This record gives sequence, C-alpha cells and structure tokens, in this order.
Amino acid sequence: MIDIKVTEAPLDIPACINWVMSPQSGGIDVFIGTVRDATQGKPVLRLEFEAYVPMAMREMTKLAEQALEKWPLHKVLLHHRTGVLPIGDVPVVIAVSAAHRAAAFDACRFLIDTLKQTVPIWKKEIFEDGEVWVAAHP
Amino acid sequence: MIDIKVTEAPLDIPACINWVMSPQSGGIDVFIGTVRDATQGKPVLRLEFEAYVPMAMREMTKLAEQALEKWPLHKVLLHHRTGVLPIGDVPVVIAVSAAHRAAAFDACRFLIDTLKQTVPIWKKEIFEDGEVWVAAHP
Amino acid sequence: MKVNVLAFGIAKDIFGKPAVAVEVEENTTVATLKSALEAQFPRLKQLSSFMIAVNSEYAQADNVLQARDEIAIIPPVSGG
Amino acid sequence: MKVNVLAFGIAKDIFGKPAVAVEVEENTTVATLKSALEAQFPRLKQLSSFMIAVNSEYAQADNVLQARDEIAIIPPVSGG
Repeated sequence: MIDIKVTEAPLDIPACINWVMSPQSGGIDVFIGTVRDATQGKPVLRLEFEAYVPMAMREMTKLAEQALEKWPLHKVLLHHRTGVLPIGDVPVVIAVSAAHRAAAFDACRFLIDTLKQTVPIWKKEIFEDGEVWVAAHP
Repeated sequence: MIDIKVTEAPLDIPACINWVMSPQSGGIDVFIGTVRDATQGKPVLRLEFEAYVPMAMREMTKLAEQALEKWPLHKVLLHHRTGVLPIGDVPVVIAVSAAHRAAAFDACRFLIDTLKQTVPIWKKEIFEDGEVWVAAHP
Repeated sequence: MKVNVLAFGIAKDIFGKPAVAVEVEENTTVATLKSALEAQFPRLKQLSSFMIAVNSEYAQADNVLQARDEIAIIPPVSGG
Repeated sequence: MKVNVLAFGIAKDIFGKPAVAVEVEENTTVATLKSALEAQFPRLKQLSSFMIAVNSEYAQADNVLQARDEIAIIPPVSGG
C-alpha cells in the first residue's frame, strides 16, 4: 500500500507513522527531513519549496512502486511539503513498514536518495544577503 | 545529547521525535519496533519483555556514546519498553538526528542491530500452545 | 505550432513568468525545443542541466511534441 | 563466601526464582561461578550461551568476584 502527498499544509508525523503500522510489521523506518539553520557554514533564514505537483505525485508513486518491487514491504508513505518553511520545520517524511527491519531501512534510504534525484521539487535557500535555488548551477 | 529510557509505560513516539529535533539537524532517522502477529509463519498472541534495568540503561548509554563517537550526530534517543505487549504495540524507539542523513541512517541501524546483541532485555513469544524465550536455545 | 512550456524553480526566474509560449515546427522533438529555449533564454545554458517533461513524464531527446501536450522545463531538482 | 545471583528471562525460569544464593570459595572467578551454576542447574547447559554480569557490566571469565558485587546471569538477549 502506498500513500503519496504533496501539500502546503504542515506534515503530520504521528499520522504518517500510524498509517504505515500494521499487525504484520515488525519494523518501521521513518526519515524526517528538517530545515537546517545553515548550509556549508552559512546561516540560512528559511527555505522555500516549489513542486510541479502532478508530476511530483507521479514520480513519488513510481518510487514507492519500485521500493515495493525491490523489498518485501507492507506500506510505503512519502509526504512532501511546499511553500516557505522556517528553520526546524519538516519538508519531507518517508515511512516504510516491513516484517523485518533490514528491508525497512534499505527501502527508506533508497526512497529519500532517489526522491532527491528524480522528483520535480525545488528548494530555494534564503540567506541574509540573497537566495539560491539549490543544485541549479554547477 | 543522549536520552535513554527503559520503562513499563507506552512509548511516546511524537515526544521521542520532538526530542531529537534541533535547528542544526537536516535529517532524522527513526526506527520503531512493532509487535508482529507471527514469527516464522506461526501466529503470536503477544510478547513479554523483561529487562535487567540498571544494566540495560548502562549498555544503551554505551551504545549511544559509541554512535556519537563514530558519526557526527546531534541527538541520540533509545527508549525500550518492558512488560506484556499486544500485537501492533511498540517495544522500541530509536531516533537519531544529524546535519546529514547518511550519518542518521547509519547510526540508527547500528544502534538497533547492536541493541539486539548486547542490551540485557529478553523477549518471550506467547503462542496459542506455549511460550518461548527468543534466542535462548541453539 | 505553438507550445506552452511550464517553468519551475530557477527556470521560472529565468523566464520571468511561470510559462512561456514557444513557436516550433510541427513534429518538433524535445531536443529541438531545448535548443529553441536556450536561444531565447541563454541563462538556461548556465544551469547544471535541464530536462523536459511531457505530460508529467521525463521526455527523451527524440520524443516528438504534440500541440496538446503539457510541456514543462525541469531544472535540476532539489527536494527532500 | 555466598554470592547472590540475579536471574532474568529463561534463567529465571530455570532457577524457578529471580535470584539464587551460591556458596563459592573466596576469590572465585566468573568461570568457576559459571561451572558451579551449571552443576546446580544443568538446564543452563542447553542454552545457546550465557554471560555473567558484575555490577551491571559484562564480566570476563577470569574476573574475581567480591562478596558485595551485584552478580547476574545473562542468558542470550533478545530485546528490540
């Protein structure tokens, strides 16, 4: 089972965890991305996330399907937030349940690593003295 | 920073996650152990966890310290529950925050793998027709 | 034919708006559209890379565009 | 001297109680205590293994026991 969301609303971490729990599962791995107060030593004021929503939903669904093919998982959840996020806020939650923990860990890591490479969502770092779209330039 | 708990009370997952969050962190990995309804295909009714509490606290603290030495982490939390747990309940929560996700994933996995090998906590599986202390016999 | 190209992230900043209309030949490929966009917006050449999505899927260089396709320019992604 | 050995998990079931008092020589080692326990409770030999903890730390076979130590038998752990 797959649950995908791209939303401007705050992500509900306890609800995400409840959703992936199941009586067949022995282990759940949850990755929570948080807005860090600095990047490469430079203070960050806030982040802004923009998504091409229908395509992001599609790419996230593909990733979840790939994970379900590669590992014996029960449930896979990927939620990503858009809009302006202050330091400490949560842009992404990925949660995976499985009978055994190795599959949950491996799948969760695959999902966040691949999400960052393929899902059409863009992050702008806002500094005291300007702003930068992350990864845009070489 | 380290937070260790061995308790008969239900584990509070949102409180665990809040505790590890910090403005310096970019990634949090959380492992949640849950009581599975079967082991090797045989239905399980419930689990019972017993701990040698002072030693378990000490061993869990050592593990957290080892993780903090091995990886650049911000906060490490290990909570383990004791007593009778029904299917779906949560015996263990491990949460780790770090600036970058690789350290959080690696440390979280090290912590649960090593906890299962060294921390003096014992699990009894209760079946329809009997009960077994896990791993006691070859 | 005219195709409408949606833009996100830095591409929206480069276009100065969330979409541009581009005049292309019938049966234009994705590769030709990319060149046309680079000619019209030279700052696109400074990006690490950019992709074209057609109907919410990453498109290959030799994909042929249809007038009714939803086309988007996808600069390097950075979610998560 | 008499040492009190705390038991947990299957060791508590084998002892039939949460602790047993064992009479040992002065300066007894952990290895000797393990043998004494196995002699008194032969079912311990069927375990995958068991360790002795002294004052809440895993003890080595040649550690010497003191009368005031807190001693525990640690059957194979299975937390998490």
